[in-house]
Amino acid sequence: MEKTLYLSSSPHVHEGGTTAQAMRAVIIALLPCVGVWFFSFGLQSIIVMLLCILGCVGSEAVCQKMMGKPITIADGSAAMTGILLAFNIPPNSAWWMALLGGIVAVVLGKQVFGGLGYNSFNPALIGRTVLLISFPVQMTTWVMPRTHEITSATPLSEVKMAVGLHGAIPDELKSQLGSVLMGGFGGQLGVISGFALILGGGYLLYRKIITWHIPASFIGSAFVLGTVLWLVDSSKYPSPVFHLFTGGLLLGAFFMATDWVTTPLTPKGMLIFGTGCGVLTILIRIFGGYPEGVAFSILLMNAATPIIDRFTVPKKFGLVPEKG
Amino acid sequence: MELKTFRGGLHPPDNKKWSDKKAIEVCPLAEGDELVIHLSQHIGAPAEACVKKGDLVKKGQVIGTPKGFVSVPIHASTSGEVIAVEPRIASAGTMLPAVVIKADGEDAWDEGLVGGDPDTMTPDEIKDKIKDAGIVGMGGATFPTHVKLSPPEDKKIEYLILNGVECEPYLTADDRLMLEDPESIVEGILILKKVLGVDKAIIGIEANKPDAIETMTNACAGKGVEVGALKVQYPQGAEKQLIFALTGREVPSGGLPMDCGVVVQNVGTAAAVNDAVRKGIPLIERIATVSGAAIAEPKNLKIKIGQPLSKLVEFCGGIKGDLGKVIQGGPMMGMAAVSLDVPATRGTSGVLLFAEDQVLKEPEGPCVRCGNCVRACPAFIMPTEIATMARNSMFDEAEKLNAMDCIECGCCTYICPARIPLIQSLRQAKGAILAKRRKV
Amino acid sequence: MKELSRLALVLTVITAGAALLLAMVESVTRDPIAQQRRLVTLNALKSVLPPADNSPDQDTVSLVTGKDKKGNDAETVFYRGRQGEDVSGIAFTVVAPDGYSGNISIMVGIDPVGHVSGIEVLQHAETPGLGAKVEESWWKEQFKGKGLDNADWRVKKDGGEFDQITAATITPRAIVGAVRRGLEFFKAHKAEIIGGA
Amino acid sequence: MSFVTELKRGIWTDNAVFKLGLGLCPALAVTSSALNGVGMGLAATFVLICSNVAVSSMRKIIPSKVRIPAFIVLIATFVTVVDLVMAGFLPGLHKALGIFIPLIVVNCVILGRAEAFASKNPIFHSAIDGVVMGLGFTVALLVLGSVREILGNGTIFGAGILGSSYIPALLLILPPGAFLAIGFLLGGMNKLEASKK
Repeated sequence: MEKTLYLSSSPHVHEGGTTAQAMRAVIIALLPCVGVWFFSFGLQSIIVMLLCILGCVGSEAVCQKMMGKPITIADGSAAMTGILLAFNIPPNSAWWMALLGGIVAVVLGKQVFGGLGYNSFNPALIGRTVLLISFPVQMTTWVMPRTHEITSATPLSEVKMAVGLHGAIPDELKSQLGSVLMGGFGGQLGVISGFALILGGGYLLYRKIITWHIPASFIGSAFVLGTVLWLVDSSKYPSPVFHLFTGGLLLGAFFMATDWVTTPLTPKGMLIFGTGCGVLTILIRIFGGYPEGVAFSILLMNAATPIIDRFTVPKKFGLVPEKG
Repeated sequence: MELKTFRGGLHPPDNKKWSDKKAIEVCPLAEGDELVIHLSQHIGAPAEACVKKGDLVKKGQVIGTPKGFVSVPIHASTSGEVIAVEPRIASAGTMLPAVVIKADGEDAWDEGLVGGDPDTMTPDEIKDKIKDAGIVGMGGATFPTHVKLSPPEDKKIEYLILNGVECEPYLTADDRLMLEDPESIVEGILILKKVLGVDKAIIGIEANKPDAIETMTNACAGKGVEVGALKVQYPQGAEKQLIFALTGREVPSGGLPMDCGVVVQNVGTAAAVNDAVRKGIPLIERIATVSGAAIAEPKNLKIKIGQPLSKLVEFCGGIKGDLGKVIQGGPMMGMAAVSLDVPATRGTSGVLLFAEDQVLKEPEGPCVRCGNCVRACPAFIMPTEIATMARNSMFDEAEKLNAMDCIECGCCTYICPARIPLIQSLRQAKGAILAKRRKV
Repeated sequence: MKELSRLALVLTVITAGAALLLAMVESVTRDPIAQQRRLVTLNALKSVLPPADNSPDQDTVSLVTGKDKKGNDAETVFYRGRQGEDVSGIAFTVVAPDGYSGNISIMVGIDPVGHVSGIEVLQHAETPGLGAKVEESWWKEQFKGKGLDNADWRVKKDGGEFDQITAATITPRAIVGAVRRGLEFFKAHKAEIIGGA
Repeated sequence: MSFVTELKRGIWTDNAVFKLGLGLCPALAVTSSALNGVGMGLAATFVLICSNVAVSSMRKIIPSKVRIPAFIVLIATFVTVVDLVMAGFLPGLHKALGIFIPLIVVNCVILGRAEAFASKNPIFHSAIDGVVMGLGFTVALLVLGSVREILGNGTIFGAGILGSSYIPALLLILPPGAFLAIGFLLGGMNKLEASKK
């Protein structure tokens, strides 16, 4: 034997997947939405997206270099954060806002915790939330799809204001809400491309990057709570379908709440997580100060993840029930 | 028909097609070949050499006597001269006491070996025969069989389960044995049933071996032995998972199969028991699959204990291409061997030669908490959490997270996208917890 | 026992010394503090009231304007600015309970016709940079000259004529509502306020 | 002991906020502008000097068993003095610092210096320690307040310096911004120190 054999402990075979592959799959799953984004908001929105990605990838590289760690931008996780961030800020954002959002997302949301795998909160949502708190005016100024007319009215804010003012949703607005699905309003991605999101989410499910637990419990609980409220008083509360297709609910359910790092490990924990997200989203939308609650609800549940994990430690195989 | 299975686990490509149509061939032994027979080829206390350099031994003659109850004798695999009694290299690269026999080429049986009629023997007589023949679990765990057949008085055994699952990829030894010698297996089962005094016996076979299922079903007809077809899912052949799949019973955590009224034996063990009881033949041969991308011609071989792996490889046409790794056993739980010079043992269910490009070299990344390991774990523990604790030497926490329930099947490591060697940390945690328990 | 009394003695001496010092400082600062407090009120009154030649904080009338949390009557002080004998304006504090973050108290000045002569935000906890912009003078200026008879007391977003602040509609809406309620109270109780003792 | 080395100790090597991690509550709470930071810093400095001198002068008569209550009484006295004087003569700053003035009593910089330094050192030395530690505290608050005011409001001491095209990042003058700012300042300082070595 002139050649040395490899010695390592079992198993000696591997399923073949890598973290980087999974990240690339998420990016692929986001492509239909990127297409819709481009179609709706034009070249400007893609430039904003590229700036977000630049902010994320660039700051990841700089942080890792400063900390003397291997540079892992090739794994695609920073790029994925950038794309997700772009879907969470207005497509007509200023260049510096997009860039800053990306930097904040990776530096504050990820690298200060120790990098990939150690962050407690979804980095893209950290970026979005910091921008929202810092620049509320700019963050709530959206453009209408296709016409690119500037507006600060999203369907959710319209509803919230109408209810706050009149105690009910006026009929004219109600009929307008029907056009939500067709993309008649400005606002986040969910409004105009539920289909593209479901397509992307389906791809992730098919590739087994995510499991059904979080999207199903998120969407399901939001739908159920939305339905209950709607049945209680349909003049005041919008229909559950409206809830599903407005704001970032689908984006959140498929792409943000399913982030591996910041969500529970076990299927049971995932169901609790998703249900918490769905309920909080509806509660914030209807009773909270902001018109949209997806980002906040996911961040809140991110914070609850360690405790969910602690309480959902699986019951080990072969546990004998205590007698007596 | 709905196939029975357990919860958790996964389904690696089985790669059995390379060898599953190959009939068992006898790996030849020539005059002058050296057999290195280790004295510790089973779980429990090593045997003690009872021959010395220069002695002439016959095939089947005892060359090592057991020390203690959980121990078995070791026998000469062929006739010839003892040329050394000294530590020799074992699979893991350590030197372990061994008896080295230079074959005289005659392969002459020891005349003292006599069989008996199991119908007229008492269970204790049968158990003695089994112990004297050095029978151990042939699935690879090498736990002395007579110990498993001696449950304490208060444990009522209801089921005998025969493990013909062979869920490890590549391996086809049990499959071939079931196809080629079903009678021995069935006879062995009947002997085992008598020893244990049980009525029910089930042979569990994965659905990817339809021929074996058919053959065994035919052979068992009218013998009071059932055949249970199981879903193809790794680790279906792990004892506790197999029991759950076939009977719905859960072995208590930290307990043994007998705690829920079950004894599990490998089909190969059943055949060996048959030979030992009826003919007095000790465990000096076994069937092993030689496979992998770096072997010229994958085969199922009947090998002699003590033959160096290189002989087996040679008989299978030698190495093909760039050899990277040699595995004794299956790819999920087997051990990497330091070289092809190490001898086959009673636990060698397979020898896999992996090509250089099959060796896992992807660097380890940080855990991204994907939860794949948790979902795949058939013991329902959280491998990544325990591994994190183990890496920080927090073994008490690891114990609280049920580290001791790990069956080391390797599913977590197989599925981990960050390529973390979780199972290594789990083993480390188990070792540390055991050491602590011993101290207390 | 001896030690205990020593401890007590030392502490007593120290606290007595401290009390003495504080008494001295208090006596020195008592007047300036009172002066400052009055100045704050006076400055606010000056900025919301039409020109006056009296001291409005000396010429007040208190009326019950509602109930407090315990259900007791809550009084509001109405300050009267005069030019000569004529009342040139009335100022009082209204509270907007529906701000973004806690109560907002606003000093409102009203001329005898019932038009706003000026407002001043006295106290609030609104978000800096957003709701807190109601302190800026361009925003407060728009109330001047507006009364119940000549203005739509809603923010523009709700169809009225008061500028909301982008991304912070809640605060302006609360203030506009509070000022309107103040005007309504004034209209209903004008006689008592102007004529009361 | 030269004053310059002492000053360096107070401002850099033993800086109360950045190095000792003391007094973080006011450091985070009041630094939404540079002016508030300096005001708080100077108020604390005054209290620190007075309490250091008082504690040092009485160090021999205060029994160690009751030293903490004695120190607190002394500190509270000086804090009340500051509170009254500021209310009387600096009403604007008093309004801005509000609740945080009385809270100087529990500012651990002050009790910390009283306990760790003044109770063991002569009066003059203690006074110097009060001056340098107070200045260090003031500088820290000034830096924090400046960073937050510049980035979060586009101004410094109320004067716009970044031009009207700068859109302030509100986060920085909100409470979370205080944590972020101090975190990054500490990180930067540690990095600087590390690179020096």
